[in-house]
Amino acid sequence: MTDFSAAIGSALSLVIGFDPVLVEIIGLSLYVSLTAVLFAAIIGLPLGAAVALFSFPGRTVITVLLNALMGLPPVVVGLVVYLLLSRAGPFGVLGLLFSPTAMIIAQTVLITPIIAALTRQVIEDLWAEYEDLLRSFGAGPLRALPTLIWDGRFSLVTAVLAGFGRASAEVGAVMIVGGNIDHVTRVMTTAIALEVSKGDLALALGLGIVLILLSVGINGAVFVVRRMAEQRYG
Amino acid sequence: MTDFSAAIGSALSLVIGFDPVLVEIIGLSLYVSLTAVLFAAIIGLPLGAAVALFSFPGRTVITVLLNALMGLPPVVVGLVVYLLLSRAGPFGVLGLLFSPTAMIIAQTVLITPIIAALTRQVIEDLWAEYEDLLRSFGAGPLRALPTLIWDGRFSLVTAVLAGFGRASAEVGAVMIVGGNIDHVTRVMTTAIALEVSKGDLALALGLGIVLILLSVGINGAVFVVRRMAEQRYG
Amino acid sequence: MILHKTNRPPILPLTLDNVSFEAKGMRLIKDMTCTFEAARRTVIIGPNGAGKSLFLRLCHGLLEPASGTVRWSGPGAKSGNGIKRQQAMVFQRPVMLRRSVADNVGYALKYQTISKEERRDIVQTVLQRTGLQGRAQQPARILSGGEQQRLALARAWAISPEIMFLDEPTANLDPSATHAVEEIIQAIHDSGTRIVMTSHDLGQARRMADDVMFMHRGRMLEHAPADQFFEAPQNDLAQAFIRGELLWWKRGKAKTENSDQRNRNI
Amino acid sequence: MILHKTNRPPILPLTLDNVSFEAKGMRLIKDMTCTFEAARRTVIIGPNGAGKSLFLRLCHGLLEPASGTVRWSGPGAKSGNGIKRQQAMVFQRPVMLRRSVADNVGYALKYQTISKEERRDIVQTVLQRTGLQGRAQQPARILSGGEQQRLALARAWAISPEIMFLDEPTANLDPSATHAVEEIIQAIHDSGTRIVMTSHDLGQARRMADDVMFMHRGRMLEHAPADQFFEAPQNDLAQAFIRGELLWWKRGKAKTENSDQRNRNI
Amino acid sequence: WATDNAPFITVASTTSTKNSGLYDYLLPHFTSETGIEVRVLAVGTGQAIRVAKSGDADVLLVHHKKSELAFVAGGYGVERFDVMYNDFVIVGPKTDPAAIKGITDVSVALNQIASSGTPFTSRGDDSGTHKKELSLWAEAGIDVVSQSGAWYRETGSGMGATLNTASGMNAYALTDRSTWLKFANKGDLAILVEGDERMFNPYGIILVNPERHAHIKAELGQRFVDWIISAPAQALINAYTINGVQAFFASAAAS
Ligand SMILES: Nc1ncnc2c1ncn2[C@@H]1O[C@H](COP(=O)(O)OP(=O)(O)OP(=O)(O)O)[C@@H](O)[C@H]1O
Ligand SMILES: Nc1ncnc2c1ncn2[C@@H]1O[C@H](COP(=O)(O)OP(=O)(O)OP(=O)(O)O)[C@@H](O)[C@H]1O
Ligand SMILES: [Mg+2]
Ligand SMILES: [Mg+2]
Repeated sequence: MTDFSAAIGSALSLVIGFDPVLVEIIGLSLYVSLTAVLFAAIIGLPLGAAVALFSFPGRTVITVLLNALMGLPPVVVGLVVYLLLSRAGPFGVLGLLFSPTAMIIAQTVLITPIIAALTRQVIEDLWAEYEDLLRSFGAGPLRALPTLIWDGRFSLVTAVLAGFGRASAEVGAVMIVGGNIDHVTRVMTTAIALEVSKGDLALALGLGIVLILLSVGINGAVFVVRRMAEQRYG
Repeated sequence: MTDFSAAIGSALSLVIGFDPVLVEIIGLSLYVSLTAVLFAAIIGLPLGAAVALFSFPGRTVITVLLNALMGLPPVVVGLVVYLLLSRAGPFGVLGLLFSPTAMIIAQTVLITPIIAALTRQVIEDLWAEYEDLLRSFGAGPLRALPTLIWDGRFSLVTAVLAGFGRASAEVGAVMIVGGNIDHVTRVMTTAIALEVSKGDLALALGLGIVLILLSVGINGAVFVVRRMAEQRYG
Repeated sequence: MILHKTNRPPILPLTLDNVSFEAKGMRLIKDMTCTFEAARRTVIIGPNGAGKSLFLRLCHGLLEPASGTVRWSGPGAKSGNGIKRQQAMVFQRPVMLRRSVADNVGYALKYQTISKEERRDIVQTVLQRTGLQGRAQQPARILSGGEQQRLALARAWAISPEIMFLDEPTANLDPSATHAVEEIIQAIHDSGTRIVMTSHDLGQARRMADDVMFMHRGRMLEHAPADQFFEAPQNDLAQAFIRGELLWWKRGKAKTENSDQRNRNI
Repeated sequence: MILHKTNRPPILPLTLDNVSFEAKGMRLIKDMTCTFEAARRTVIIGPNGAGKSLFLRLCHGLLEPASGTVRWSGPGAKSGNGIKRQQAMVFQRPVMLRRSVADNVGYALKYQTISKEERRDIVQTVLQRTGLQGRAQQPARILSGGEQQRLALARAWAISPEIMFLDEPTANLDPSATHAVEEIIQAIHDSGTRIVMTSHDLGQARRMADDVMFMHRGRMLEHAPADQFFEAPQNDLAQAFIRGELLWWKRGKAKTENSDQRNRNI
Repeated sequence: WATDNAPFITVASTTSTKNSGLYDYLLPHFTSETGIEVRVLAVGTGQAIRVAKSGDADVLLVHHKKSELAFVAGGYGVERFDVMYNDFVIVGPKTDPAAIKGITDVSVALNQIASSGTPFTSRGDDSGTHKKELSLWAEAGIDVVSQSGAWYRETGSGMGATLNTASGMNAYALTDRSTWLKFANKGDLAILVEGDERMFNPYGIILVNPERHAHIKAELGQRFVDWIISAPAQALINAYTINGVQAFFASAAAS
């Protein structure tokens, strides 16, 4: 039990003390995960929408795959990205391994299926409702897409948020491709893992509390904005 | 590139060869994750339904919390469970640490918010549709609950599946509380992490492919069953 | 037309005393006072948005009044909780449970104390009378709009309620189906069920009503025996409504001056 | 009532040649052949489930026929893609975009080539005429059922289509609103728009129709000028429908023997 | 991650070295002298060698001499230099159910652990420490493979994680001294066996062969190798203490 109070104490002192190392780590965590979410959204939103709107052979298979890949093991993703980016691998010349870029790539791979699968559901439901009307206006799926994305924006934000939650919480992928190098690729989760391996469980837990608070804060903020906007636009 | 062909080769030989060690590991993985899903469902389904159906002070806060905790970092969960179960911790006398039971507890903590949050959404949507009718028959939320769970069963299965995907893919929590002890607590993901640290990437990737196939298989099966049932019951 | 005998004591009459209802800060139902006794058919008419559906929900106990009381004063109401089991409601937009057509009716009967065999008989009878027998095993949710409305009626009818609330039960039906549904409602009433329904079809109101309630902007402006009401409504808005005049339509143009003035007079 | 001038060449007449439609292995529309020329009002009547809504969708190009052709043969149809911009449809169950009432109309205009100022004027005009001006800035989805139906009409009207399909445009409206909507449809028609609508209200059909189509079980059994049709329909099922007889109701009881026989005769 | 434009090298090393805090103490000296940033990748020995073989690191600094020599012999590295050594110790519960406290012959101690059946946590991850431990068991004449899952627990993870496991289940474990000194979650554990020279733990440094991987920063890497085996750096290593205890002993031939 002393561990817990020590953990809460260290969490508090970390936050209140505005520890510069912690600030750096949180900054990198946010930079990596937010960038990954950005790319995953750029890929996942249109991909999910395309699967929702167009019928093509293999559509069912892709739907099942997207759902299944929501549970992609981070370690495996890390490994694949590692092999691709390693000097011995096909993209080795880029020299990206053990850089924030590599971590962004791995997290993007990890969460793109999540965003795509949830987007597919949202856009499919909305298209079921709007299809007749928009087709009546003369719009096919392609022309309807901006409207669907705009009108489904609140639900899509939740999809993107789910991706962010997953990215910021995972350690397996960023550990392998980032290497948890001090001041270069150390993020919240790898820092926690490091403190665990040093046996400094209180500090690890303190960092964990900070990470969870960050996630709760972002979710809470989005929830409030969404509620307000929903009440305005129905 | 040779790594990938080697990986696929080793995945194939692992699966075809019916390697007894692999069978043991897959068996433990399934045992741990399925048991965790069972407990998480037992807690998460009623919890989510309760948040959906009853109004009480703090309901909004709990809703936001459940959503945020969907992205609970596995390492932090592992750490907390470790501290609780360790000899020095409050439940130390039970001697559960580094046993499959400890892993089940950690995964249950990890995925209960996922199942609860998704359940809340499903039950809330269904209740919005059914409330007037069921109240007209004389049923309050409590009496309506079995009907709502039964009529929402297809969507609830998806919620449970999402929990299973998360549980079977994570490594952070089971590594800390299970310890990846050979023949005792080694599951797919910790075995992959071990092979990575040994540098045997082909074997790690092979295991990863087996894990992903497992997940795709389960999702595909559930999808087919759901499609068939939906066509029957509308 | 009595589907199963109940020896439950009656819960009627139903009395509303100065009932009002609010949502989102607006008073949507204002100062409703009335009594429903057994053995009559009341038809509620009024323009869109008058509050007819809200009123039925208040009576049925689905909404809590902001002020005033809704009270059942028959001997059967003493026991308390069972009151809902002796009422039924057919909603304006029918809700279909994700079950077969027959199971939708069967589900409603689960809340009653009826033996299994009796239950099966009742399901068969009501489906046959509403023309749904051929669709008994289909999922209810793929029925057409009109068929769904008939299933909702069958479901309410099955529990042999003492009082039945019907919210525009024929809005989506073709003329002949409308006629058939009117006959069924008549038969239900003949078996002793109190009918309270809304309608936009003044012809239907004339055919079905023993007495008529006219609602406008959340208020009951007139409540009179049907022949008396249709011959010469007392209220000027009711007169205008019967003549087919627009009570709210030109609000946008006329800046509500007219209707506001009228409201003040009420 | 002309909201904006288009110098687009006309796309009418519309010709359906032996059109049929299938879903889930059932033939729901069978052997439809007809031509819609400009400047008339057609009202389609028939029992629930006859296929009226499917027919309108086929005409509007929302459904692909399983066999037969749907062809626009006016000079404006040559260009191809723009055909939809000269038609509009009001659905039986209106779809509200998640925008304000005004933006719902404005959105429809985005698919036309109209200047911004003109667009604003049109939005204002149609909302005023449908009694929605006071609600222009409200979210469309919290409107009452009747108001939603009027917004759908306003939205279709705004694009000044050459032909307008209306699927039971007054089903949820109170009598006076029904009357007002009929007047608007009349005004739209007066400005040169071809009207094709369905209705369960035979009185409305009498008031609105230049010619009447009677549908039953996916077939068009009669197509005649309105006065001729209402005086003496040629088809026996149409006669029965006008008399208010149940064409399908007793299927469950009578085991479809009657209607099947009739069908064979058609 | 601000030092994007500064020259840097990547050193593949082991978690235990990293966790000892030695790099945090040592590397700033090198960086301030040369302006070269050193990025330490701390992974298992197997993975470190693997990373270096792929050319994803410029310098390898690990502690398993046999693998290191094989690495050079295979043409992956240029040359191996001794850097320093520390030693392994056996830690275990203070209650010491196998009664090994104070024993100086590691084989005797291991035999007593085996016969007492008290849990022993092994890293089981093919790391340098793990390989060392296996050779000690072999010298003691005990077949641990058959006991895996019983009292012999292979954790398949890093030194810290293995110590966390030992601490959580009150088990014995073999660890390098420096990791132990830094380790914060000691719980009820203490050093019980130390001092046997068979528990000697030598570290070596190797520049990855630029002939195999053209992008290897051979010049910068060589400067790091030269620096670490230079007299001043070796003196710094000897001066490094954890909790007042000297953690590493310099051993470069040059010093
Ligand atoms: N939950 C609510 N929040 C805000 N306004 C509501 C709510 N429920 C109903 N209203 C409003 O109350 C008014 C009365 O609604 P009600 O459904 O009772 O009308 P009605 O008389 O049944 O109309 P109709 O003839 O269209 O069925 C409408 O203006 C409606 O928009
Ligand atoms: N996608 C579909 N799959 C199967 N059956 C369908 C489908 N769409 C329509 N139907 C069936 O086709 C028939 C005709 O439907 P339609 O909606 O055109 O009827 P309608 O004449 O408009 O009836 P109403 O008067 O109730 O509006 C109905 O029996 C309906 O159940
Ligand atoms: Mg109503
Ligand atoms: Mg229709």
